[in-house]
Amino acid sequence: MTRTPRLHIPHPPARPGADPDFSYVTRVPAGSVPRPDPHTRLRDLPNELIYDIVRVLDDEGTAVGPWDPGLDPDELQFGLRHMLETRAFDDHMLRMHRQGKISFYMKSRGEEAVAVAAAMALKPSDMLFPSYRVQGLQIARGRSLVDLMNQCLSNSRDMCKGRQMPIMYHWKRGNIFSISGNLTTQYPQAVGWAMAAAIKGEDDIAAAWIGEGSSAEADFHHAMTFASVYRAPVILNIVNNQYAISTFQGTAGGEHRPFAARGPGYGIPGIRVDGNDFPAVYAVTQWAAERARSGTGPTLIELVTYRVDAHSTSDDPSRYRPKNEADAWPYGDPVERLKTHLIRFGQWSETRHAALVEELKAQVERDWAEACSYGTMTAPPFLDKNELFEDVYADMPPHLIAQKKQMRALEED
Amino acid sequence: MTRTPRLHIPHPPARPGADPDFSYVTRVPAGSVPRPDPHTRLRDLPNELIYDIVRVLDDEGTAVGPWDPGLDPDELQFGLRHMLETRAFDDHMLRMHRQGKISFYMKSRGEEAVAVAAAMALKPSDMLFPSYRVQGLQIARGRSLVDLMNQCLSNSRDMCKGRQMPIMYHWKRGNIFSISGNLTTQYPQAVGWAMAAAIKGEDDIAAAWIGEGSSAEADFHHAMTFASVYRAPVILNIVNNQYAISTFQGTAGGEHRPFAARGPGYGIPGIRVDGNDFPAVYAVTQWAAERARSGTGPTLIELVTYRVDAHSTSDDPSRYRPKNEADAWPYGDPVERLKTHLIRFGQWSETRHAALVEELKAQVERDWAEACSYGTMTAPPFLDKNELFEDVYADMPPHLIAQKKQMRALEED
Amino acid sequence: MPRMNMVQAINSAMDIMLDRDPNVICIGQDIGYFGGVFRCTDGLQRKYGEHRVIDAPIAEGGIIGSAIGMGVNGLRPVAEIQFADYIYPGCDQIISELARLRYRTAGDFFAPVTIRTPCGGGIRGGQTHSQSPEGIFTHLCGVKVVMPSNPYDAKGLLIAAIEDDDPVIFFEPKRIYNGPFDGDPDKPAVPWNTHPHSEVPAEYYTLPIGRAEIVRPGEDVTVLCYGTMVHVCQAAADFAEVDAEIIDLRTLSPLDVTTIRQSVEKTGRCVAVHEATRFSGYGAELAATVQEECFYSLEAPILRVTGWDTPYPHAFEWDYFPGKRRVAKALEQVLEMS
Amino acid sequence: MPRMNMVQAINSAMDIMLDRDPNVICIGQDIGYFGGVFRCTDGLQRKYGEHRVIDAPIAEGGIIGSAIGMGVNGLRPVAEIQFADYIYPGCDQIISELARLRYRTAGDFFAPVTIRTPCGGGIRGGQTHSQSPEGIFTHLCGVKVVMPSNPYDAKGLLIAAIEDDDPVIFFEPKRIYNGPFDGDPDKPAVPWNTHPHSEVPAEYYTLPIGRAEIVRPGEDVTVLCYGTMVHVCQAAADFAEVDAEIIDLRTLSPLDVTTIRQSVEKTGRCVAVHEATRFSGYGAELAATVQEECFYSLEAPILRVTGWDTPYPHAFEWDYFPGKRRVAKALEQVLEMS
Ligand SMILES: Cc1ncc(C[n+]2csc(CCOP(=O)(O)OP(=O)(O)O)c2C)c(N)n1
Ligand SMILES: Cc1ncc(C[n+]2csc(CCOP(=O)(O)OP(=O)(O)O)c2C)c(N)n1
Ligand SMILES: [Mg+2]
Ligand SMILES: [Mg+2]
Repeated sequence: MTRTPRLHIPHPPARPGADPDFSYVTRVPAGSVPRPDPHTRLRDLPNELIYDIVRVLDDEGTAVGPWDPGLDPDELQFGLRHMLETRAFDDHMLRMHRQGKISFYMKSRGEEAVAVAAAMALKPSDMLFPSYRVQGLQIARGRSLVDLMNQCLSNSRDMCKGRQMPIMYHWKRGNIFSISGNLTTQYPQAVGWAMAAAIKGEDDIAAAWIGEGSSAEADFHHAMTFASVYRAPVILNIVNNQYAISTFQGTAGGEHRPFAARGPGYGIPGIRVDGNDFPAVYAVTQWAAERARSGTGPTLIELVTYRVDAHSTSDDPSRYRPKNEADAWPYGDPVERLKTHLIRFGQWSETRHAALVEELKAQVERDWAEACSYGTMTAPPFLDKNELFEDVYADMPPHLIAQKKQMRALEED
Repeated sequence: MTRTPRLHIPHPPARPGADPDFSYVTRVPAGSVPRPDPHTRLRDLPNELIYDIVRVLDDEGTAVGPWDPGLDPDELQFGLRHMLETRAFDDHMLRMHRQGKISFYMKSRGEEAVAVAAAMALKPSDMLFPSYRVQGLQIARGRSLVDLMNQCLSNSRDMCKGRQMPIMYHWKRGNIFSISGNLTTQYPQAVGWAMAAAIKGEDDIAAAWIGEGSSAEADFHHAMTFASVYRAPVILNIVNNQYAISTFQGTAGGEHRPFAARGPGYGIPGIRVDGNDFPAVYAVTQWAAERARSGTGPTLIELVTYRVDAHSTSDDPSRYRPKNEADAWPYGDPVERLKTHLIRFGQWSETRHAALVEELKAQVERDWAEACSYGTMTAPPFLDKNELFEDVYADMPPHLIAQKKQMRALEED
Repeated sequence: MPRMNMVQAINSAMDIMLDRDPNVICIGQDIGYFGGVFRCTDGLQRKYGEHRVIDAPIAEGGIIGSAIGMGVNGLRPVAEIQFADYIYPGCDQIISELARLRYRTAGDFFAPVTIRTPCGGGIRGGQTHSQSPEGIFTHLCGVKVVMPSNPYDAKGLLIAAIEDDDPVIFFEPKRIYNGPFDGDPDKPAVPWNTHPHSEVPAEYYTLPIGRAEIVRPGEDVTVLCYGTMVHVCQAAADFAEVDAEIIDLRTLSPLDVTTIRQSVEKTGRCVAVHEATRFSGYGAELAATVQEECFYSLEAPILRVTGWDTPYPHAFEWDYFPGKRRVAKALEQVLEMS
Repeated sequence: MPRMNMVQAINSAMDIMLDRDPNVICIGQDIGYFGGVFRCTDGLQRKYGEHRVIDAPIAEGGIIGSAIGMGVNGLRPVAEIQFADYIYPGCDQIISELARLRYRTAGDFFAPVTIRTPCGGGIRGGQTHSQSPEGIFTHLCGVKVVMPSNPYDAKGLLIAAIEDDDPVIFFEPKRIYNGPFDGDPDKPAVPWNTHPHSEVPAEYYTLPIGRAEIVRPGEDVTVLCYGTMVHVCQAAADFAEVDAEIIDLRTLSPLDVTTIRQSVEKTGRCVAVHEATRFSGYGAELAATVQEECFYSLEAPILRVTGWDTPYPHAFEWDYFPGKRRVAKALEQVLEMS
């Protein structure tokens, strides 16, 4: 006797109107996951790395367990500052979008630690292949917000020369690759970059970020296969913020196993980490970087977090999830948690925090004013229209020269 | 201090001139792997399913252990016959290629059990999505060799009407899908077919085959993701015959972990089976079919075998592997092993075997003669050339009607 | 008759087909519970169930590959690719499989899949939300390519596509989802209900695939266009005060050569217009066909007005977009030539 | 000067570049130890090491994606796609990434990747080993598309492609790897060493990308062709006894319009020939361009001789292949017209 099969459809834990339900999120006490030597062979790594969650900050804000990276107060304050700067930047840019000043924006609220801590754990010469939701990488690497704003404004100083939508930054000097609108394409590119480093005998490594939804794309598989086969010095990060646009992580295949579990099947260690736990993200990235840099091989990191705000300025999450879901997220907020930790150890205070928030707000506004002075969507200085035809090829071929002329002729009409 | 990384390049166990070395092949005694209930949840399945190898026939030819499917002598003889028929067919067709009678061929020598046993373990109404190297599926489902030969000859009775290279069969009535020249495309198609069965509440299942080399293609990942997310009633088989064309399985990512290990990361059970062990292949397929049919979900099966002959008639394996490597394959030959088993239990004899080989040889020759009577590459009856323009669309659009006329006009010139 | 915009008309087509034929299913990213990022599938999952309006993983190749398998198993899948810019990961399944399955199996297997996908620019989408890749797909034999320009056509053609036993790639010009657009971004947006073709029957009807429509008869020059450009070309003809015969191709492949030939034989001049890049774009096929078919009627070269041969730049959207003035200029030029 | 066939010439180009530039690497399926299924990389791994001539997994998307990353990190990867029919799984990386990277980063990042891939039919390869998908790639801005027709050009153009800072898709017409082929399968195979362009310098040289070559001057009709068809067209002109000016385009994108224009202005007639399917194929661009550029010189419509708009059928290879007689017929037709 067989039962009649029916198509299984994964269901999110809660829909609008229902109470948030994060009972599916693995909860383990901070400090409980062992930290193997980074040179350990895959087969000797403990399963807890995947099925539990690496956490360092406990509920009281104490850093505990073997993964505590033992960061100096300076470093932690640096991290906190850059998370707050990211948040201030995001908030400002969303406002600017609401005011019609930029055409599009994507925030990373709640996911700041994922980017900022990782950037700090890597060397400045390591090459980063970001998704669109890790703006903290740029900020932690010291990028001026004015540069980012210029891009969002497509103004005269836009590093993309107006060719990309807002947030699709790149930073050649800062070793941050260009963000693509096409999901996951950066993953095999990062692996290729890392392969090239290995071919050349250089010891820089590559790191790439995608969302959990993006892990369903072909390029995830390409990247994992090539990273495994050539033991490429690369860190492959999956930021599992529970949602793609409207679909929850189960639609991407996260219903049965953590995304980190994809790793071992390819011969690549997987680690799951609390993405809202700054020291934990730092420690796990550091561990993976050590593996990569020493030639031990690639690592797949799943960063468990929650997308607090809308997917983008084109999205309305109240259509598909409970309004108060963010508040129920069991791992809290990365900024609050690091702040509590610092305060607990006398390295920070509410006053300093409030002052920093104010300082950053003012800085963002100053930066915005400066960026606008390089042009906005409606006010000069504008980019030169003729730029439209540059950089398609290294040298402009005859048909583009002709088209450029044609455009100019039209304007003179 | 970090070591200078270098690109890791996987190396095959032996190159031409060296001694074959199959020390990397996991060897476990027959009967040692437990057989869990097919409805067991993934998390409760034992690791041995992946890291050991399901084997039933021991070195003496006795069927042992929990996976022994307990097939009747009739069934085993049926299996043996069809494996031998496959082999006779392959041998004949290779000869015909050497004689210039067909333009291309691909043998499955050494891999006959993979196809024949699986076909027998499935229901005739289950839909099969083959690769090019599982011709045993067709034969075990009772297909006339004449039909297959007609296709290889592109003759007047070719089911493809001359449109595909030899061996790219399909069999609508027999529920065997069309073979594509593009690797792995059938994998997500099989999943979609199975999803449709589930949507319609029908209890037929789908099964698909690819080679281990093909598992690197994007469609592997697509198939695994969709099968997992929708719990599709499908069996996904990877035939690991150690080689793609010239590259060994390590180049496809098999160096560190069995291909079966890819399953669990997606939430899909993986099983590794001795592909040259007829009852073992049968048992594992039956187990996976039961899972699929009952709605428990998909299974990834890795069939460990060895490609004894060249990749295709365009290949020369002596360029990349030791000449005598096949003889060193630790799992023997599927035909010999089943034969030994049957003889051991008094259900077969050398004489009957020799007679069957002769009978099949004669039958293949008769079939060939019949097929040739429907036309060959050089002798009529030929397919009608006008067929060239049919079936591009359901109805021929005007531009194809015009092109057809143009072709005819040219001929009449 | 009810008034619909393009989104509603497309939604209505799927609604009707899901209702009429239990084998019709929809699959795509965010199309189910959410109703689609452009809301084309709004309400359909609630009405027909999660098994028939299916939220898919972000894997275009998987969506198309599985849709082919479903099609082979008797369903009529309508797959949505969220933006045409994201169709490329599905290219192998489209080109190597979907387009060729019937041929390679001599008709024994086929997959009647419809692929819906929003295309075109003008929504500040930058280079990855503005593409018009239709030209690539018209080069494939075995798939049909359709692009409607208004709600009435969209519904009738989408139903026809879903019922078609051949695979159809159905491009939806997203700039005109909510209203016709004549190419001038500075004018206030016009809603569809001011346009005659927003009168859309609530019930089932089809329009034939493979048939172009003369949307404005004229004597002096034939304008070949489709999608958003149909509206731009009309505005351009008005602006240039040219008596243009404007043909909305509606189906790009197979092409309705008869309608085109008759028109160009009459007018003796032709301009082909599209938003996609020019080189090896669909306009090339139009020009090649027209000069083959009507050479002796032609009084001037066939001109092409297209997007420039660059990606679609965010900041220079309106310099890129082949708007009214660019089309008008070509109309004037082609009339001056002889 | 040494004589080489196409395979040797291509091998020599890579050999020289691997030697001259430590940043050049090769990656592809079976290209390393084995030397490639067509033997184009024979001996290169032995000479330059496993880190520079790399056997890849069977994942075209991975090959191109990783090659882009390598290119960004300063290497000059030469990626082989085993058959052009198998390039589609790499389409997204080619179209969305490789072609656009320089543009979207305003020149800050680029990937100088060369993609080599054998194309075309006539080897009994059936529908999945015979395709000519070049038309699709010519529609992309940001990649160059090259197809040589003889050993001398193959080597000079491949070296130029590898040195080019833009990505180049380098199509190799496999039917002429071992000898020129005039389209008649019944004639005995001719080896390259009877052909003047098999004289190939052993050392480094380049030919400019973007430049066509007049392989036979003539007065009555211009024939535009490339790859295998260059040989077929020459045979067809002989057969039809037509004084054709035959232009081997060599680079399909960017196109050498000047050479074409000058020729058609002289001859007044034009035939475009390729093996790929016709509808929206590259011949459409040629026809469109020629009539735009030379309308007033044209005395007859531009004809296209191409593969039929069907997949390439195994059994009817020679009915499908646009051979000598089909080209000859078009030459006669275009001369009769006026
Ligand atoms: C190839 C491709 N398909 C679809 C999209 C449309 N899209 C943009 S973002 C997104 C969701 C991505 O979700 P996830 O990877 O989880 O990242 P998150 O937004 O959560 O950070 C989708 C479907 C795209 N940009 N590219
Ligand atoms: C998409 C694609 N890429 C490359 C090829 C060329 N090719 C044909 S068979 C083959 C090797 C496949 O190896 P495997 O999957 O292990 O199957 P096996 O031949 O061993 O049965 C290759 C590379 C192809 N047919 N399709
Ligand atoms: Mg997400
Ligand atoms: Mg194999």
